[in-house]
Amino acid sequence: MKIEGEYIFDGPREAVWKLVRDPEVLMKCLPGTQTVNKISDTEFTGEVTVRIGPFSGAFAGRVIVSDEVPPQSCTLTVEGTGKIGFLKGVGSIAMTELEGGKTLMKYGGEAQIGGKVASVGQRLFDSVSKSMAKQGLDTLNEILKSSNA
Amino acid sequence: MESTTQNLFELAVTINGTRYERKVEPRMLLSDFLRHELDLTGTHVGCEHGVCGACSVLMDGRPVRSCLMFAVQVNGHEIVTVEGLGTIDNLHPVQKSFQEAHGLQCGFCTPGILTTVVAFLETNPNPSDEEIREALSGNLCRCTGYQHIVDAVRLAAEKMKEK
Amino acid sequence: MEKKLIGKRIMRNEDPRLLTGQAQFVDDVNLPGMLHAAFLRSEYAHARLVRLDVSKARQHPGVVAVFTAEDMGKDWFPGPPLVSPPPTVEDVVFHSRRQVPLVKDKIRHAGEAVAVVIAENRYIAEDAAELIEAEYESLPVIMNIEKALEADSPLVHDDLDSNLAAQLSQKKGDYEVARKAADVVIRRRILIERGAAAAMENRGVVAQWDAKGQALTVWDTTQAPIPIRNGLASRLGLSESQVRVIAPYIGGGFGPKIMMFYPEEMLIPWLAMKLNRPVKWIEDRRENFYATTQERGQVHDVEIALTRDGKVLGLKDDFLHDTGAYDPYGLTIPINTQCHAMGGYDIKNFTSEFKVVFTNKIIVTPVRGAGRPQGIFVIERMMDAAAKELGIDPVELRKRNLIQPDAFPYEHGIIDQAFAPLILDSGNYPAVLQKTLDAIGYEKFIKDEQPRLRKEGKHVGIAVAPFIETTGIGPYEGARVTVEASGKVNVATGIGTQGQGHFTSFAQIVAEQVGVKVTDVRIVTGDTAEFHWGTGTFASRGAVVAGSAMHAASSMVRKKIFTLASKILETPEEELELEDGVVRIADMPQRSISLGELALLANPLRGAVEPGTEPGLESTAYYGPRYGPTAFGAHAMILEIDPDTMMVKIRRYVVTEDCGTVLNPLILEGQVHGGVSMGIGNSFYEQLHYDENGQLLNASFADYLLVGATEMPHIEVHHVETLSPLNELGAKGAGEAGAIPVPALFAQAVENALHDQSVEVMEMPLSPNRLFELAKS
Amino acid sequence: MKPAPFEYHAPTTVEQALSVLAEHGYDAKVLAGGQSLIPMMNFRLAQPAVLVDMNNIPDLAFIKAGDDGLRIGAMTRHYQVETSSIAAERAPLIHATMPKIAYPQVRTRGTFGGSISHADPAAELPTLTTALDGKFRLVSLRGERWIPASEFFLGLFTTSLEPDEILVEASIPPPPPHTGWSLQEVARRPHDFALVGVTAVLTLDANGRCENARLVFLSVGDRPMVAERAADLLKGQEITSEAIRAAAELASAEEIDPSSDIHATVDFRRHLANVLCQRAIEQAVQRAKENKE
Repeated sequence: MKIEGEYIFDGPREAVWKLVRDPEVLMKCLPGTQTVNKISDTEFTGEVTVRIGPFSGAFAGRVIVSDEVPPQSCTLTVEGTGKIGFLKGVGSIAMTELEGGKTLMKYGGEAQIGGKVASVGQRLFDSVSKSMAKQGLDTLNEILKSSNA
Repeated sequence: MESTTQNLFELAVTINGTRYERKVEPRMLLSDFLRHELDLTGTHVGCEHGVCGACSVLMDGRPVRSCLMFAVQVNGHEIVTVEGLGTIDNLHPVQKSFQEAHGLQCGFCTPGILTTVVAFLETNPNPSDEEIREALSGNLCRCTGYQHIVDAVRLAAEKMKEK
Repeated sequence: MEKKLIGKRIMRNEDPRLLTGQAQFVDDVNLPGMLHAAFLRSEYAHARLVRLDVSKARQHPGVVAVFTAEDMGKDWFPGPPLVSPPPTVEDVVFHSRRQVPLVKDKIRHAGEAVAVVIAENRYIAEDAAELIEAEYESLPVIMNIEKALEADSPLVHDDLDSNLAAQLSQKKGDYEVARKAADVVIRRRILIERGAAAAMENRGVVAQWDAKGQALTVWDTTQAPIPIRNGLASRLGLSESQVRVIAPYIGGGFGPKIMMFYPEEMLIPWLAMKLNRPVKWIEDRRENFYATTQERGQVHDVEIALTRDGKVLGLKDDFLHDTGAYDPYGLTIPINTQCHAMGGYDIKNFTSEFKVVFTNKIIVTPVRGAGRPQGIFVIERMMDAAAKELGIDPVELRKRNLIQPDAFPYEHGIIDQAFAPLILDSGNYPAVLQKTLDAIGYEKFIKDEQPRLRKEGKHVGIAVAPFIETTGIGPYEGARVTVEASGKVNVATGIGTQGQGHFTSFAQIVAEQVGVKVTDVRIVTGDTAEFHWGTGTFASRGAVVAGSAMHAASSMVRKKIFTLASKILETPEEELELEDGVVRIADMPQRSISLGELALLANPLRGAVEPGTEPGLESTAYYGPRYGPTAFGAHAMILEIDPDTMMVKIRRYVVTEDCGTVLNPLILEGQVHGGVSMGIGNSFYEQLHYDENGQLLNASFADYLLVGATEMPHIEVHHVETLSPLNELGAKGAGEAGAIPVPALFAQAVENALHDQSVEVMEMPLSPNRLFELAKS
Repeated sequence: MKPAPFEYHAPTTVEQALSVLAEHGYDAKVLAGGQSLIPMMNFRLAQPAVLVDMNNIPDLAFIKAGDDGLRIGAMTRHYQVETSSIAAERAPLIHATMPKIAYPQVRTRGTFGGSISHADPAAELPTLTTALDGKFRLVSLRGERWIPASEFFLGLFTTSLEPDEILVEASIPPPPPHTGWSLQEVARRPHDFALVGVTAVLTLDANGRCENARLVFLSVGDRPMVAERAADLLKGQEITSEAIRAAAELASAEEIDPSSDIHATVDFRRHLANVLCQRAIEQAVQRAKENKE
């Protein structure tokens, strides 16, 4: 499944980069994150419980950051496995500065969903990925704004 | 049914005119309760997600999916399953019509269709073919292509008027 | 002897039990102390199993045992090959790779079983299965059958040097010569996707081991109990007499239930012996999509060579056949496709090579039609393409090429799925086509109605598609007919039954000979304790093969009845008549004896028995054809499409079926209706959607769309009876017929309805979305 | 396919139900008709720790004609609305739509409040109640509040219900005179979730111009998608075929956010949205003209 979109942050690129580059913050942006453990500067794991209405699933998650070109782009590898299925995704993000100290983020990637959730939930993939991306980026923007303030 | 994970709930229900009292796990599906606790195996299970209709039974006279209800939820209610419609020697007019019109082949989906049709004909004694097909929209059959089922329902409507 | 019962619309003997919930299906078997199984299945389509930790599951309260491949020790080995490759054909390639009871190291399709949990009930078993920790190392997934054959493709089976499972080419005449002689040569690529059989009853196995009696009883949702009995005996090191396999009432088969051996069929009986407790496994619907076989995936490159006036000179059909992760069922499906690619047409030059390809999809075995719908789709689509190209009316083009009534038996010179020569035994193809055209009013429709409707802006199309169906293949079936002292008749055969009405149509065949009421004949199928020999119910062979054995056995019983009665009534046989369970002297009806009394006397308890006397009014007979009879039929359809939404409505549907002697029109029509509904599903509703990683995206009835009552048109069924010379009944099979021509018919109707959008349909199944795309391009 | 274990509560009053919810928060799930929840539980995609079964609370099943319109209790079954003369008279759009919702067996159990609280973007009731400017009464131990449908649906299966809140009734205002309505849907099979659906509710003024218009889509976004700008194009206008085409164009191009799935691509959904929107407006206008009172 393809995931792509863009988002405008209310803050300068360096500030956004600092947050994006901090996997701990990234994990927090995944809706429903319970715990985060740092494996290395570029790798974090954690427990995530995804809730969408009646659907809920606990996933053991992992985020790896690679191909960094500070402060503009990097690749994120996200993995999650749980009782209801698994998710694997590789995506790249690229950021450009906009006037007024705002930042435009373009993101795109491929996600692979497997198991139970794939076999009966396909009708919702697209919308779920959209809404989760939106939630995550909103959260990131909130963190950004609060850190600026 | 043994349960090691949940406390049991008292359940009293009238099924095909007989009153049953059992203790069940709240998660036990009505379909499993009927089939495996009471050995009323005429009610069949085809999908357990509410699409195929094979598990349809009558609750207080209306058709429901027994795979989309927990047994505890029928506490105090009246259930009729295919076993409650007629007997081999004394078939219900709907059952008789299904035999005469060849409205079944493997017969697996049939119990859910019979219960649904019995309720349908009570609310609509003179259905058009289109209404009959609508009424069957919640029951899948892989054998008949539905044509002889529609014939059977039409025939049953006539029989029941005669009665 | 004039037929009193055969050919009559007789109500079914089996119905009262089915209608009152008194018929026993496998999941209805409930034994004291019975345990319940649930499987952990791989979520990955292609992966190595790197870690499997079942300890938490084993400790879960209510769990009795958890087994993995390792735990099976020496009892772990693959299932048997079902249909070995054709001995008669040269340079055939066949790599047999069979499914295993539980995955040991490598997963080859999503849904392959990794571990089995045995618990006090299914709920607990499923709780525990969730506690199993499995770690997989995912491998690149092979989904596309063309890419699978490329040199750099990853391998489904690492020990092979490619994903080629099998290869076979068959030839008739000389296509290249025909091609050179042709005025027009048309090439097309044709794609057909997978569907599911989706019987309403999922699979299930219940096994009970009697340690003291050293006897194993297995209730199995199988179409072929005897091969299962034989296979289990050898697998478990038991004598066949120690194993009883019962296929009770089965909730629809449609092919996949024949496919022995499923991993669960190998495991559950083994577990029952191992644990010395009855074990039940009932497949759930999601498992049915992941663990039950599927069919239809093929890619064809077709070429048809014709003269300007529409005579087909030759056909070339090279195709790839997707067999999924294993190929237990040999070459049956692609050979069927080859044998139907010439349809009912007189085509002198034919060449076809197929390659069977391993992919990381669920295993492929026959599903109602078994390769035939693909073959018919190929030839009928090419006929329509040719009709357009040559500017000849599509029906006229077909008429010009149909095999004529005087050409039978028509030998094609290639082999069929049973590796017997493909010989079309009999038929009157033009008559069947004409009856269909008259019934749908073809001429009137294209001359008056269609132009009028098109003026009104309606998009209404018509289609007519003839087809053949090879049926009733060997090896053989048998039957034992016994007149009992009650005067009732007991009949046993080895095949299973899944709703075809065997308890009635067989009873008609027997009652016809033995002179009793149909309701006085008790048919027993699907119980290896009742009959030892046989194969199974598949390839539209039940009525033909087992039916012929019934006919033979009951004719012999009829002879015994007359011989004995003539002795007792002291009257020559030719002066006796047999009716309503009584033998009487024709012109002295008061002098008679009932079959019950005869049956008693036929079992001499004391007194002199002449040497050579067989006790009882009983006979056993077998029937095995050299090759099977071929049925013929034609379907016609009028289809309306809303071009803005691409929603379709079938306005009329006509079927003419020639399956030889009609045993029971009521039952035959039911079979046809059911086949058509599956065919309509294959055409417009039913598609298994796999993503590129081998995940099946619609493993539920919410997203896998079975045709419902609101989608089905009223079907008008007509009959032509051209008796088969191959069996005494004159019967030909009909079980799969209904499904075979529908995709070809549907495609033709769509093209005709969307005439103004010049849509060409060379694929199946379609959907509103796909029609929207085709119309746009 | 058997549900995972859960703690079961069968309260007989709303208060009891609310206190269970207040205690368990996110871990508790309200069980209404169960026709969407139980399938997900059978698949084990939903594994609520605590289930609060509302089916023993009789007070929540009612259909009343209040002065502010039609009032439907949360536990009112679909078949009850389907067969209610009050509903037929006061909310013909809803009444006429009921037979299209799932199957007879599901309509026996499925509830009005359950369907709305579930907030499936492919379901009819969220879209209809939004198009008809309905409002919902939500209660918790903290008190109660009314919220308009247009503000209730926040996203995929997501509403403004707090974890301790229950939707107890819906209120549908009476349609003004000269109001016409239409629901146009395309589904693979008549009773499947629609690939696309759209509801048009139009009110004409004395001289037949469009006084008010609501266009709400289903299955083309994460919630009922309200096409306001398209509706504004119609307001004050005489509703010509040009006006209809323009509105449908705008709505399907800019005011919906469809996704692709195995049944339909984004392209096809936009195309259908356009086609169905035109049909819905045409039919609504027709009805508005007939509907004199």
